[in-house]
Amino acid sequence: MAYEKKHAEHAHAAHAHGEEHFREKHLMLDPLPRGQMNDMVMESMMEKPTWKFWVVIAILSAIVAYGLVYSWAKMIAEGLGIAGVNRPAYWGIFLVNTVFWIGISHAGTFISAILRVFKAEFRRPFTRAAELMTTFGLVQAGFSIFMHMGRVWLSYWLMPYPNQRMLWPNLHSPLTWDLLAITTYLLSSTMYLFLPLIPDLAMARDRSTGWRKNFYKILALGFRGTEGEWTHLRNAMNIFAFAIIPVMFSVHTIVSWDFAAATRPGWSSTIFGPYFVVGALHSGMGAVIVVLAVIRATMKHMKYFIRAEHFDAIGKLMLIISMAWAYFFFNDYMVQWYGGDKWTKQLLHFHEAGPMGWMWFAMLIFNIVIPWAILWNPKWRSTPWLVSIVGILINVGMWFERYIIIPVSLTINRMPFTWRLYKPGVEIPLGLGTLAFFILLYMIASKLIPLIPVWEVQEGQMAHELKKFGRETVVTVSELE
Amino acid sequence: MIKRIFDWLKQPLGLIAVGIAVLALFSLAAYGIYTTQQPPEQPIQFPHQTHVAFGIQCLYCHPGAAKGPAAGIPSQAKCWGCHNQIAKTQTSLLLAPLKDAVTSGTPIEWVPVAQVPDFVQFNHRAHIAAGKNCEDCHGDMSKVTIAQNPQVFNMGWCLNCHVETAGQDHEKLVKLSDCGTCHY
Amino acid sequence: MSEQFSRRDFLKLAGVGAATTAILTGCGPASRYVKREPYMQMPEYNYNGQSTYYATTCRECAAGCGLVVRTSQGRAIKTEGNANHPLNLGKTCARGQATLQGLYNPDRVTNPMKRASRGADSTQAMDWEAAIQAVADALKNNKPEEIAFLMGMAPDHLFDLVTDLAKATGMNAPVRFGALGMFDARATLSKAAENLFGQASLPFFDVGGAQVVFSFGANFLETWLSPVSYTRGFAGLREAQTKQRGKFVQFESRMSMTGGKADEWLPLRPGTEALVALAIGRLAAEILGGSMPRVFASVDPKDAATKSGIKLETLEHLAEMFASSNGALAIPGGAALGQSNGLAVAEAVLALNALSGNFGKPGGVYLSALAPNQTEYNRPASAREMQALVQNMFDGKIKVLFVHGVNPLFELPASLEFGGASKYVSQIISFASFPDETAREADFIFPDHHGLESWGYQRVATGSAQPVLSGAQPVVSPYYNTRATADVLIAAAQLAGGSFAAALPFKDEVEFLQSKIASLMSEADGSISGPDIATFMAYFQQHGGYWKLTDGRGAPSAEDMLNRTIAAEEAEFAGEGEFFFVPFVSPTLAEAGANKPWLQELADPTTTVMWNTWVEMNSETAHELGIENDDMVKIVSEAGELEAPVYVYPAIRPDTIAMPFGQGHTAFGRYAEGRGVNPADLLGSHFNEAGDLAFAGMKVKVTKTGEKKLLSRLESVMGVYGIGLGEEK
Amino acid sequence: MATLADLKISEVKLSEEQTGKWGMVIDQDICTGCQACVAACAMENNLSFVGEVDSGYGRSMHWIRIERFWEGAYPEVKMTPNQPMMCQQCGSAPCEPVCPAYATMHSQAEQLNLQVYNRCVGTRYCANNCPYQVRSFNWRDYERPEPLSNQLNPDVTVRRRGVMEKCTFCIQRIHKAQDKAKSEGREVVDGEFTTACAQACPANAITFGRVDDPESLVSQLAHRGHGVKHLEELGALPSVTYFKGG
Repeated sequence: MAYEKKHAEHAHAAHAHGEEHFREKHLMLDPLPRGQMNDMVMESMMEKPTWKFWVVIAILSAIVAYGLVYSWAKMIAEGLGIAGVNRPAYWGIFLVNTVFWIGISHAGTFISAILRVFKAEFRRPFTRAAELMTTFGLVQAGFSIFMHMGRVWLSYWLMPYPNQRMLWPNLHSPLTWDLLAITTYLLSSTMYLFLPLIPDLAMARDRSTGWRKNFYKILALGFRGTEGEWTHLRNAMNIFAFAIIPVMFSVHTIVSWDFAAATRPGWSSTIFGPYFVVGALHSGMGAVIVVLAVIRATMKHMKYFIRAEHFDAIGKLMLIISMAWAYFFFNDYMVQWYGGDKWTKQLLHFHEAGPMGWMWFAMLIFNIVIPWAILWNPKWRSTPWLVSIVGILINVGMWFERYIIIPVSLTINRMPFTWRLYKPGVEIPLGLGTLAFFILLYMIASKLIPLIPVWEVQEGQMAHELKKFGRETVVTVSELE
Repeated sequence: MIKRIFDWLKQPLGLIAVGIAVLALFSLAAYGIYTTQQPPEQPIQFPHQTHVAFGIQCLYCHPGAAKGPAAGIPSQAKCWGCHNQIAKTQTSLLLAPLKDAVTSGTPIEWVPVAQVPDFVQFNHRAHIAAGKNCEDCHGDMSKVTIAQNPQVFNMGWCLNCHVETAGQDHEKLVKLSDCGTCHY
Repeated sequence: MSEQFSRRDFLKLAGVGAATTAILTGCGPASRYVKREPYMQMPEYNYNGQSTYYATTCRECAAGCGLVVRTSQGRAIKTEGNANHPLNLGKTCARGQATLQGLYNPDRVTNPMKRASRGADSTQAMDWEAAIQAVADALKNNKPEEIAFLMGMAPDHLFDLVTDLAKATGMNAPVRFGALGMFDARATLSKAAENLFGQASLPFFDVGGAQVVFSFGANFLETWLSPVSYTRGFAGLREAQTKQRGKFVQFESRMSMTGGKADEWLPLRPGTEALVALAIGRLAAEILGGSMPRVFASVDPKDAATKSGIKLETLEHLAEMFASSNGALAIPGGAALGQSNGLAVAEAVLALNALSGNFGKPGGVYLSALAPNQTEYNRPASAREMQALVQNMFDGKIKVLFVHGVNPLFELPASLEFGGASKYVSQIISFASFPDETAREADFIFPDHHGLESWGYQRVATGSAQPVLSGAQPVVSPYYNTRATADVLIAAAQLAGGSFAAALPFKDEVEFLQSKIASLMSEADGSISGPDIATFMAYFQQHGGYWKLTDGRGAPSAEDMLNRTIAAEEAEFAGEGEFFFVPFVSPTLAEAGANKPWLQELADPTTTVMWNTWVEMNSETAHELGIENDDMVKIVSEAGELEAPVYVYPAIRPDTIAMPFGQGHTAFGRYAEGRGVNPADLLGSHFNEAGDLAFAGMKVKVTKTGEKKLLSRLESVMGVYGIGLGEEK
Repeated sequence: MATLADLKISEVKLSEEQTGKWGMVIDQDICTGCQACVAACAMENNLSFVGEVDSGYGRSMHWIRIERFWEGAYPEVKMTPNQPMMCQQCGSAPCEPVCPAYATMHSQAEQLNLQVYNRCVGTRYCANNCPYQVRSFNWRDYERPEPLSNQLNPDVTVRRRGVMEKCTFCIQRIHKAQDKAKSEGREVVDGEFTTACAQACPANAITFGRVDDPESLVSQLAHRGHGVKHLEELGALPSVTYFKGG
C-alpha cells in the first residue's frame, strides 16, 4: 500500500513516533486524506461489476427463484408433505434454519452495539458489514419460520390485533413471544443499521449523479453534517446501542424457550437461554469473518480498510466464544446426563451412537477442536483465508448443533412406538434459497450502500495516536468531544 | 424512460388518471365484497313474503329447525301438496320450473342463502329451544322475496349473541363461549 | 312390489354431490353457489340433517354379523354393530367398519358389461335387458348339467335361490367357496365332527365360559369362523372382575395375533400338533387317574417332546394345567389343520375335550346352532371339491360358469389351475361388484349391488348360541347401474321359460325372500312374529333378522371318542427347502379387503405393516442368512416362486417363514392392484384327508435377492426393536 | 375490545383433585389388537388415508393406534399387552399452552382438549409437546377420490392441509347425545352413547363415560384398582386409565 504520506494530514500521531509497522498494522494509525478515503469507498461501491459478478448474481437469482419462490409456492399449494417433517420430528430444517439465521444476525449487533459500548476500536471499519448481516439474516429467519407454518396465509393470526371474534394470540406460548421478539429485533436492528448509515449516505449523495443521487438524497434525509445533526445522531446511536443489547439477548433466549419450555427429553433445560445466545454469537462471529474475507478479497480498496489486525481481533473473540460455547455445552450435557431420566439418557446415547452420530462429533470438532487448534496462534488467526475456513466450519458446526437439537432430538420421545428418523425433502432447496437470498441481498447492498462506515473510520483515525510507555509503544485513543 | 413516466404522472392529467385507477380498484374490491353478500340466483324466484302473507308458518316448510341441526328445504312433494290445488300454478310463468320439476321428477336445485362454513357445527334446534325466533337471524321474511341475509353470519356476530344470552349466568357463559360448542 | 320395496324409490340420492361440495369447500364466495337438491318425496321418518339407521347384515365375511348403518340424506355414513343381534351384540371388526369404503369405492363396476374377447381389457357397456337376455340364453341354450354356479362362502338367500333353481332344473348344485373357508379348514372341522360326533357340523367352542383354553393353531381372534363372536368369548375368558382370569395357551409355529394374546405361546414344529395334543392328553389322563383312554395310550410324551421341540417339562406343566381345570377347552384350527394330517389333528384336539368332558357344557364344545330355516349344516366347498370343479371345466363338462361373491383366480392357489381351466369354459358370467381377477376373465360382468344396497338374508353358521337368520336390506339406493343378482336370475329364468320359470315363480328378490322366511312367521320362540308376511318382513328388516330366543346349540356325544385310535404321525411336507411355509390370512384385509384404502392403512396387528406383503423370518435365521429388515427375498416352492421383503420377526420358529394372504391382486381396483404378492401362488395342490388344502404343508427355499423394499410400518423399528439406535440400547 | 379471557371464565384447576368430565378405561388384557377401533375411528371422524409411502414415514392419520412391544427372546418371546393410544384428553395438557393461536385449548364445558381446526395455523408445536405423540398433522391435501367422499360424516369437519388434528373423544357424539337429552328434557344417561372406538371394540376393551359421575360404569371400572395412567409422572392429568392385566 503505497500511500503518499504527505497527504496524511491527520496522521500526526504516526509521524510523531515514526513507527512504520504500527501504521501498516493499524488502520487507525494509517490515515488518508478525508476526500481520498471517501473516494475509495465510493469507488469500491460504484466500480463497474465484472462479468463474474453478474454470473454470481445470475446463479444466486436462479437458486432464489427455484429454491425460494418456486419451491415455497409449491409447498404452500401442496402442503408440507413435500418437506421431510413427520411424526415425531414435527419440526425440521425450517426451524433449524430459523435458529441458524437468528444466530447469524447476532453478530451484527454484537459487533456494532456491544463493541461500540465497550469502545473496542477495531470494530470501526466493519460495523456496517456486520449490521447488514443482522438485517439480512433476520429476513431469512423470517422466511424460514413462515415456511415452517402449515397455513402460512393465516400467520397474521399470531399478531395481536383487535377483532370481533374476541381472539388474541396465546401469550402463554413461547412461539408468540418468539414472533414478537423477532419482529422487535428486526425493526430495531434495521433502524440501528440505518442511523450510522446516514452520514455515509450524505457523503454518497454529494459524490454521485443521476438516479443514485436521487436515491441517496431520499435516504440521507437531508443530512448536512452540522454540529447539531451530529449531536443528535450520536445520541440516537448511543441510545440504540444500549437498547438493542437486551433485545439481542432476549431474541435468542426466547428462541431457546421454544425448546426449553417444552416437555421433551433433551429440550427442557434451564441453561438453554445463555447456551443459545453464546451459540448464536459463535456462528455470527464465524459468519462475520467469512464476509470480511470475501469483501476484502473481491472489492476495491478494501485491503486498506480491513486488515490483518481485524482478523486477529475477531479471531480472539471467536476463540473466547468457542470456549464459552464449550462450557455451556458441557454444562448442558453434564446435567442432562446426571439427571438420569431414562428417555434423556436414551436421547444422549442416540445423539452419539445413533445414525446421526457423525453429526454430533462433527459439531464438536467444528465448534471446539478446530477453533481452538487454529485460533490460538496470532499468525494463523490473522490469515484471512484460514480464519474464514474456520468461520465456515463453525457455521457448519453450529448448524449441526441446531439440527441435533431439533430433528434429531425429536426422534426420541417418551413413546418409543413412534420414533422415526427425519429425512429432509424440499427443505434443502428452500434452505439453499434463503442462503442464496442472503448472499444476493448482500451483493446488491454492496453496490448500493457504502459497506465501510467511512465517517466512523475517520473519526477513529482522528482520535488515535501512538504513545510510548517506557519501551512499549501503545495505540491509544483520546476521548472524542 | 422511468423518469418520463413519472413526469407524465406528475402533471394534472396524470394525477387524475392515477385517481381514477385507484378509484376503479376500490370499487372493484367493493363490488366483489358486495356480490358475495347478494342473494344468489335461484331456479325459482321464490316469494317468501307471499307465503308468509298466506299465514304459512316457517316451520311448516322448514320443520327440521325445531327438530335438529338443519332446517331443510321442503321436498317437492310438499310444494306440490298445496300448489297442485292452486289454479295459478298451471299458468304462472314464475311457477313453471316447479311444474316442470314435479312432472319430470327432477329435483329443483336451490342455492342455499344462510350458510355457515363447514367447520361450524350449527344446530337449529338448540337455538329455537333457547327462544330465538327465525327472524332474529334470517330477517323478516314477510318483506323479502328470495331469502337474503340481514347480516353476515360470522363468528363475531354469533359470539356477541352468545355472550349476551349468557348474561351473568357463569355456567351458561362457559358453555356458550366454548370453542368446542361450535367447532369440531 | 311390496311396501318396503318402494323405499328404494324415495331413497333418492338427494343432494349427495351438493352436500359433499358444501363440506369440502368451506365458506368462500364459491360455496355460496353450492346447489342443494331437496328430496322429491321426503321420507316421513326423516328430517334433514338427522340420521336414519337401518339394520342389515355385514357381507364382508361369511360370519353374518348384524349391522346398523347410519345414513344421512341418502348416504351411508357409518356402520355400527346391531346391539340386538345375537352373533355380534353391537360389535364389529375392522372390515365391518370399512364396508363403506367398498360401497363408495371409486373402482366399482358401474354397468353391466360385455368383454370384447376373453382376457381382453376392453369392455362394452350393456343395458340390463340385454344382460338378462344373455343370462337367459346361457341358461336355455346349454344342458342343465353344463351350467355351474360358483358362489361366495356365505350361506345366503342367493345360495338358496340357486339351489332351488338347480334342484328344479337339474343344473349342477351351486358350489360355495372362499379363501377364508380354505384357511379356516372348515371341511376338516366338519369332517372331524362327522367322524367323532356322527354329525357334520362346525363345532362351536365356548371360549368365554372356559377357564383354560388350549388352541392348536386356531386364529380365532382374527378371521377364523366368526371373529367378532370369538373375540367376545376371549374377553369373557379374561374378564377378571367376574371370575378368575382364564388361561390361554397357543400352539403354533408363528405367533399370530391370537397367539400374541396367549399366556403361553409354544412354537412347536409344524406337523406335530396331533402328537402334542395326544401327549398332553396322555399326561393329563395320568394326572386325572383312572384307566388310560385308548386314544392317548399309544403316544410317547418323550417322543412328542423331541419331535415337536417342546420340552417334556413344559408338556407336563401344560398337562397339569389342563387336568386341573374343570372342563378345559382345546380348539383345533388354522394352519394346524391345513396339513396332510389335519384331520388327525382335529380329532386329537377334540379328543382332549372329550378327556376334559366339556361337551355341551358352558366353556366347552357344542355343535353350532343351525339357522332357523336350515335343516343341516351345509359347509362350503373344500379345495379338493374345487379341484373337481376345475377338472370338470378342463374336461369341457361345464359350458357356462356363473361366478358370484368369490374370486377364484385370486383365492384359489394357482396350482389348482382355475385360470387354465376357465379357457375351456365357453361362457363365464361374473356378478362381481368389483373388477376383480375373475371378472377380468369373464365374458360378461353383470354387477350385483353392494351388500349395503341389497336385500337378503344370511344364515349364521356358527358363533351364536341362538339360531340366527340375519336379515339384510338396502340402506341406500344403488349408487351405480347395478342390479341384484337374484333379480337378474329371476328375470332370466322367466325369460328362459320351462323348468327355469317354474323354479322361480317370483316377481322379484323380495318376493323370493318372503317365501323363504314365511315359515318363521308364527313360531313361538322367535324374536319376532307377524300376522302376515308383509308385517313380518318389515319386522325382519327392522330388527336385522330373525333369531330364536332359545339356545340352539347341540351337545355332541362323547361316547367312544376316547376309545378310538388316532394316528399320531407327523404331517408330510411337500417340496424341497429348508423352511416350513405358513401362509396366514391377513387379519385386517382378509381375502377381499385390499380394495379398501382404510383397511390397507390399518396396521397389521402383529407386524404393524401397512399397504404391502411381507415375509416373516426369525431374527436368528435372518442373522445367519445375512438378511435384514426390508431385504427382498425370493421364495421358491414346488408350485411357484415370488419375491417379497422380509420382516425380521422375533416370534416365529427359526425353521419357518410366514406370509400374509390378502394382497397381490392383479386387478380389483386402484388400491389393491399391483400391491404386494399372493402367497397362494406358492401353494401346491396337496390336500388333507378331509379334502382341505394342506396350505401349511409346504417347504420352501429362501434366497436373498439383494434388493430392498421399504415396508411401511406404523411401529418404529428403532423404538420397538432397538435397531438403528446405536450399539447397545 | 373484550376478549374471551376477559369474560372471567374460571381458570383450569391444575390440582391433583381435578377429575375431568369424560374419561375412558382401556383393558389391555382383553384388547386383541384387531384394529376395529382404528377403522371405526377413521370412518366416524373422516380421517384421510395417506398411502404407503407417507404412512411408512410416520404421517399416517390414525387418531388411535395400537402399540405393542416384545418381551424376551425366542422361544420365550411375548407380545406385550396391546396398548391402544389416543389423545388422553389431559386435564393439564402440555399441548395447550404452547399453541400461539389458541387453536388447541381446553374446553371448560366438556373438559376436553379441543383442536379447533379453523384456528390452526400449523406450527405443530402442540404435537411436539404431546408426550403421547397422538396428534396427526395434515401434511397434504390427501386425496379422497369420488365417490368415497359420500361417506363423510357431516358432523365432523373435513380437514385440509396444514392443520393439526387428533382424537376428540367423538365430541360430535357428545353434543348429539346432549342435544337429544336436552330436547327430551333430561340428563344424558350413562351408556346412552359412546365413542366410535368403544362402540366397535369386539372385546369391549374400551369403556367411555363420565368420570365425574361415581355411578357411571367408567368410574367404577377406573376405581377397580391396579389401573395406570400413562406417563402419569408428567402431571398432565390424562383422562384414560389403562389396565395391563395378566
